[in-house]
Amino acid sequence: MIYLFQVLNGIGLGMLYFLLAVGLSVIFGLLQFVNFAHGAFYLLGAYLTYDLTTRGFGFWAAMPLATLIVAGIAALIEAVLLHRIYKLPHTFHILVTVGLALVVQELVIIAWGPLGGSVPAPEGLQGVVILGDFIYPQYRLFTIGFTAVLAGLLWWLLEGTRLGAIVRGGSESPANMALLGYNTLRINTAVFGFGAGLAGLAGALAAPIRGVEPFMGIEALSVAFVVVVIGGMGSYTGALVAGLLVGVVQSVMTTLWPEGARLMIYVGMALVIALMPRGLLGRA
Amino acid sequence: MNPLDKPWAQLALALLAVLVLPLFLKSGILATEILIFAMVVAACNLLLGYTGLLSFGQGIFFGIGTYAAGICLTRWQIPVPLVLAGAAVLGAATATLVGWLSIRRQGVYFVMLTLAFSQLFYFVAYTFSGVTGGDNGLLGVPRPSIAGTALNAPWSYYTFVAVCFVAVFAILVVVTQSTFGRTLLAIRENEGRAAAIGFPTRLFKIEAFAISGAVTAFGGALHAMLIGVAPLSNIEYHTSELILIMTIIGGSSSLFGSMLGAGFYLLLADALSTVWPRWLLLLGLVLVAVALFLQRGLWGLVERGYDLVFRRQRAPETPAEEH
Amino acid sequence: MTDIALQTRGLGVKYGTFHALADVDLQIRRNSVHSIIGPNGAGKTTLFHALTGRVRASSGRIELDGRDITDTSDDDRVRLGIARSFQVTSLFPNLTLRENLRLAAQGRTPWAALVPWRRAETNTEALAIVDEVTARLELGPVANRLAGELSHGQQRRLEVGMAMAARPRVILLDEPTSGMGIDDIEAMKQLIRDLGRDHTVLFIEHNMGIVMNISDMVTVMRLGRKLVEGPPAQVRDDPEVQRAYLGNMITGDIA
Amino acid sequence: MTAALKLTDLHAYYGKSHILQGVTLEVGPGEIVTLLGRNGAGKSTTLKTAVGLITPRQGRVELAGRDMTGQPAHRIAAAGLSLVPEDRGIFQLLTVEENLRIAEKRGSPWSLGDIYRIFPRLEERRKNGGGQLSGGEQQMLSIARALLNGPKVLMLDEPVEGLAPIIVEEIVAQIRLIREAGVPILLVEQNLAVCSQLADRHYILELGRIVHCASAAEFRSDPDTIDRYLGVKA
Amino acid sequence: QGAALKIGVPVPISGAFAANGKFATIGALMAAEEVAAAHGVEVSTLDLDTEGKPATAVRKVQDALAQDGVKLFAGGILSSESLAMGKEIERGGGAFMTTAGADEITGVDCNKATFRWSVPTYGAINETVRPIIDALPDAKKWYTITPQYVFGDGLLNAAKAVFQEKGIEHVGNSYHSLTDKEFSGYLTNAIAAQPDVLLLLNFGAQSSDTLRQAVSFGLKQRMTIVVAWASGLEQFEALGPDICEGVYFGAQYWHGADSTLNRELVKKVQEKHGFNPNYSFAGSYICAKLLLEAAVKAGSPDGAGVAAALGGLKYQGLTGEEEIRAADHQVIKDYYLLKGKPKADMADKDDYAEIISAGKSFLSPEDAGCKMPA
Ligand SMILES: Nc1ncnc2c1ncn2[C@@H]1O[C@H](COP(=O)(O)OP(=O)(O)OP(=O)(O)O)[C@@H](O)[C@H]1O
Ligand SMILES: Nc1ncnc2c1ncn2[C@@H]1O[C@H](COP(=O)(O)OP(=O)(O)OP(=O)(O)O)[C@@H](O)[C@H]1O
Ligand SMILES: [Mg+2]
Ligand SMILES: [Mg+2]
Repeated sequence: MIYLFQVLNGIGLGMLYFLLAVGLSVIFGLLQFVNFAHGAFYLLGAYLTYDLTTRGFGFWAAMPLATLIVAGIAALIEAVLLHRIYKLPHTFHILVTVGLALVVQELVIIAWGPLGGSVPAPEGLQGVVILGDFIYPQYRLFTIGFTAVLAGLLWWLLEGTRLGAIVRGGSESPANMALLGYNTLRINTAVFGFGAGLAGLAGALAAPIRGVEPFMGIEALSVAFVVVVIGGMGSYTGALVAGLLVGVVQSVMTTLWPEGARLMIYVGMALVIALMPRGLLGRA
Repeated sequence: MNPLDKPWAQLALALLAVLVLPLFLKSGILATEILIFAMVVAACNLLLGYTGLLSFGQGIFFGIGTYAAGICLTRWQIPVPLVLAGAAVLGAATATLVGWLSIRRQGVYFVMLTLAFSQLFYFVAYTFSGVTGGDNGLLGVPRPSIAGTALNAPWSYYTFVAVCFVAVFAILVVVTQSTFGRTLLAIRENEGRAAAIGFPTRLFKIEAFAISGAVTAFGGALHAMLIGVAPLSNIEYHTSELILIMTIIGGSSSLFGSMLGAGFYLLLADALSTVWPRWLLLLGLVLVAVALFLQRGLWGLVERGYDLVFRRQRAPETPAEEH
Repeated sequence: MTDIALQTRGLGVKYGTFHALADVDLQIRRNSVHSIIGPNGAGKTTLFHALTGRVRASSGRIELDGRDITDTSDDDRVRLGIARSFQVTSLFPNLTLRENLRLAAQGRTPWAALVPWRRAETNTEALAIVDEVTARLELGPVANRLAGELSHGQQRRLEVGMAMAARPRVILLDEPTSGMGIDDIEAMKQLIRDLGRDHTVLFIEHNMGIVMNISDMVTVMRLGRKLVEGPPAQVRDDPEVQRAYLGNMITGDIA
Repeated sequence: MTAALKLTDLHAYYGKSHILQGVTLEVGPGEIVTLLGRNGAGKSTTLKTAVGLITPRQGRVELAGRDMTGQPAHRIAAAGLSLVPEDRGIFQLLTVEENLRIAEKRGSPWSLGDIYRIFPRLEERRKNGGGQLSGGEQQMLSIARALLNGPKVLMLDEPVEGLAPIIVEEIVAQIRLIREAGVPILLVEQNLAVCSQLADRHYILELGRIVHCASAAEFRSDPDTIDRYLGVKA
Repeated sequence: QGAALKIGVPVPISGAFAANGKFATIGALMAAEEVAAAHGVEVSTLDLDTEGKPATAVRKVQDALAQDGVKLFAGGILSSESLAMGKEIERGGGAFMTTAGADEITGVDCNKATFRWSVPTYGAINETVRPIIDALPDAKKWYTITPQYVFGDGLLNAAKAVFQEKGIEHVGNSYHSLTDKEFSGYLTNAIAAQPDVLLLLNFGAQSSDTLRQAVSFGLKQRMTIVVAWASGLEQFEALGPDICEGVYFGAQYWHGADSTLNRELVKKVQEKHGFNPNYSFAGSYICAKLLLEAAVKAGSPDGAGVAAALGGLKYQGLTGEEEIRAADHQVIKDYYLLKGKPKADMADKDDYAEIISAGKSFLSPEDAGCKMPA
């Protein structure tokens, strides 16, 4: 019975991990860009939600607003700064984005203080669902449903629409997209903003669950990397499967062998790369 | 080639730096830390600059060295030279293992694997607190003694480390100048071709990893003796990141660049952190600036400066330098 | 000792499920110049990859001087005497021309290069080879330039020089003249003919001028299989070859 | 009458190497013009420079009288200059239909239906991944994509290279059809037979310069030139 | 009086624990000004940013000892850095007073130079768990969530001893690592065990995360929640009153505590800075004050003299009567049990909790494992 709960927990966690990772994965797939600042966008999404709700905005307004602001900021950073360094080796991607992550984190501390805070669950989702022995926070159930719908939408957007085809095509060869009359620079900016926006959304959704504090970005980044690497860089379904896998394994491990829960994730990741170099569902 | 890149020039610069540091720095401990990190960063440079391997796992070897010193010196009375040698050997062994597993993958996957390993080793160190002291670390690591007196004064330990540093730096210079080092350069340039002309490239990369691991662990051991503890934070992911950042800031095209990178970072951190608690913001901006404007790192700046001073007199060979 | 330097039997290569090479039987006579022609995608380069060990053969066997080398690794094959040049120039662009050649010469004794304290200059044998190859390719004046700064023709020559520096018994050249100017092509023609005297040369070429002039034997490939094999004159007149490669209009290639 | 495409004194570099050293050529309305030359002469570079994939250091690119010099590739492509590149530029991970769909543009005289009528093979394989097509199919797909993009001028870089003669013939027929629809074509091709069947005029490029220009008839009657510049002995 | 006094304040000013460091430096400064005014000596503080890393902490302390001639150190918020600095300061002949949590500081790793103001795990558990057991006689089943390292085990073992003594059923424990942020899995384990009381033995951000998530799982309605080692005001601010309401918190310091010195301090801080002192502030303040006064009394900041002046000292402190035990340099002081107030009952914005009880519980120095070096 307890494992059933843990699996549910794991799915809830996993959906957030997926949301966090899929943006990173899309950015990597499209731009061949290693983004160590992804966690910073998550952080920013969470803090903006926190800020907006304390200013009297409802959560339902704060969440989309925070997401959009993060996407906008990211797009701006891309357009001004990042597109200059795509062609440089990965070393410099890492250097710049690590630097950016530091800047964002310190700015967050300057703006909101080092302490962190709580974000209340939205009206109507503050209670728990009780069915016999089954207790589960309504808000967590909501995030599972919401991200599931979102995942479906994203999938349709990426795989089923012309827009998605453009994005995937651009990830393969920007030059060939240009030959068809597409401005790849603009696509890049949009995709970067979009990927970062997803991280911001993950932060906004996570805020009522785990509160906000300035170092949540770093932790999110490492989880996102694990998910992306296990799932396969640039793979949408990979991010989904790996996100759920990591979430469920982590949750179930807390009952089986809590001390080793974290260790197991990294052992698992090393194993996956060793056995399946491209991750579970990565492109050949 | 820039004459400053010549092996003797590099060694001379390192020697000079070791002698000059005490004149400019009040803190012997900071100076010692710079030397320790300079050698560790140079070892990272052997991977990044000479072999083209972006390793996020250097903290593993640093931590291994730290613990080797911590355990040997607090639990048993093993002589310091033996401890240092043991740390290096252990570091090389660990690096061989990590390298062997990681270099099977390339590019970003290699980076991610080393990152995963660094997390893995951190959690191992954290979980087996009976051996490592867990979060508290191992306390009371003694300084080495010479002729019966412990090198407790900052500058006397500095001297000890300086001798080690120059020796290690010289070894690294020899390594990079050897057939081996030059083959590494070829592997970095074009691995496929290196394999096609007959080099078992994996073996070369593993050897580079081993040497790098040995030096890093050696530095880790010296560090434990410097601060008197073997802390968990030395094996953290952040240590790996720190070493890598110093390497890139210093410039990965020269070993002495590593000294610049380590010195620059540690001095900057030391100066800024007392001025402004939010100094990491400035550090972030420095990193961005280096990537945008200083892709050859501080060493690139030195080279440019040298060219400006010594090359100007000569007739320009090409109408305009690229970039 | 037979006079067959290199031979394959039933050689096949798969990329995933795609058969890039199938059932190739090849016999290269010692000290001969043997050329491979065929349309793009026929599997010529793949054949070279299989011979040098860059890709694994999925079936069949490869023999060098009668010795089975099917499962030998690529770097081991260099030591056994197979060297190659690449269709797409593949050098160490930030190293000097001399260093490129020195590495190629060192490649036959790579274990010595694992010693991290031995200086490269102590390998006088390799240095001698470097000088000899540089002279032979007339690259002396640019020997200390970075490979990446050489002109295209010089890079192509260096590409061939890298194969020569390994002192191979069998030398494989993948389109050595591609991207060369007309004079360079003439020089390359001479060089290949020369190489045929003390090595065994196997080369891929789209330039029919060279192929027909200097080859002792021509193998035509198509769709991963051997189509026709024979002396140049015979191949040129083969109707099937004309249809598959030389074309039913005119020749398949200019230059 | 303004030329559909006019290149004037184009200079282009790869890094430090000076590849195009003053290329001047033009394609008139409804014309098929070929650009011949040895490997590495700079033919592909000329096409890439025209479409903006490479920015010329000097010279001028005009499309139907409009100056496009220095514009980014996507602008020039959107303005109606289509390039079918040497490597065909198929998106391996997209299906055939997706490859076509992203190329669709309003105002193009060709619709997806037309394409499937011209290249029935593509309709049969429309759910296939672009990477799983044979070379000939990829070539068809690449040309089809260019058509959907509604080109005002079409540039084909070695469209029949390495293809079986039967496919070559089919593609030659399609190129004729396209010209009949009024789209001028600049063709880079090494197969002289193809060129002479199709072209109205020829340019010969050598070491980044146009060294010869002739009408189809002049060219045919002048084997010496062919010999001299292209080194072909049939 | 003699030369000017200098006191080092090695605390995390940047990094993950920067919030604590910020208040600690102001607290120490205030103490320095008070001592300067009271005794007419010149006192200066030297902020040393440890970045939360033992290595940096030790380096800065070594530098301060060797270069700036600083002998007195008040600070060290994290256990690992405090332990390491304690050793270093002892070697350098200084004196160090800390508020860090690790029992080893006045236990197995005690030394001549190191003093600790905060109550060890034994006292923290006894002053929280016991009063609650007494107050809730029906709560027979307890569940614990513990960070897996020495400190967590210290709390857990102390709690288990109390459970055994009181006949409480310990229905389960979940260990987690110091890097965990997601506790739903552990909470699920707890729910499955159906305890009456959930005892959280983690601290800082982790205890906030656990509590927050526990509240979202509706656990507050189903069981009593106790946070044994809360950091007080700063933690309540981060959590907000809704989450704190009805939860029990063990605390080293509370600005509402009724002692003369504390009332004075609260007034002064309010006047000067406009906020209520929190634990980081108060701890740093009292440590600095004790050290400086001891140095004034001893006539020199030298470690041995200061230690002698501090050993056995009885004084009126922030928590009332306090005493520095000479045998292990542990300050014997009250530990508080607080209970979160409903938002409606809060008198001002910082009035998050009421004091339920307070008291002193300490192991003897021998039981704590301290063998003070001669
Ligand atoms: N790595 C690979 N994965 C999958 N297919 C491949 C790979 N490399 C080559 N191929 C395919 O194998 C076939 C043979 O390729 P190969 O390079 O041997 O041709 P080639 O005869 O050398 O042609 P060219 O004259 O163009 O050099 C081609 O259809 C090619 O697409
Ligand atoms: N990306 C590049 N970087 C550097 N040099 C290049 C690059 N691409 C082509 N070149 C060089 O530019 C010159 C012209 O190349 P281009 O591709 O235009 O030739 P081409 O006439 O199309 O030849 P082909 O018949 O082989 O296609 C060649 O010497 C080639 O080596
Ligand atoms: Mg080929
Ligand atoms: Mg071309």
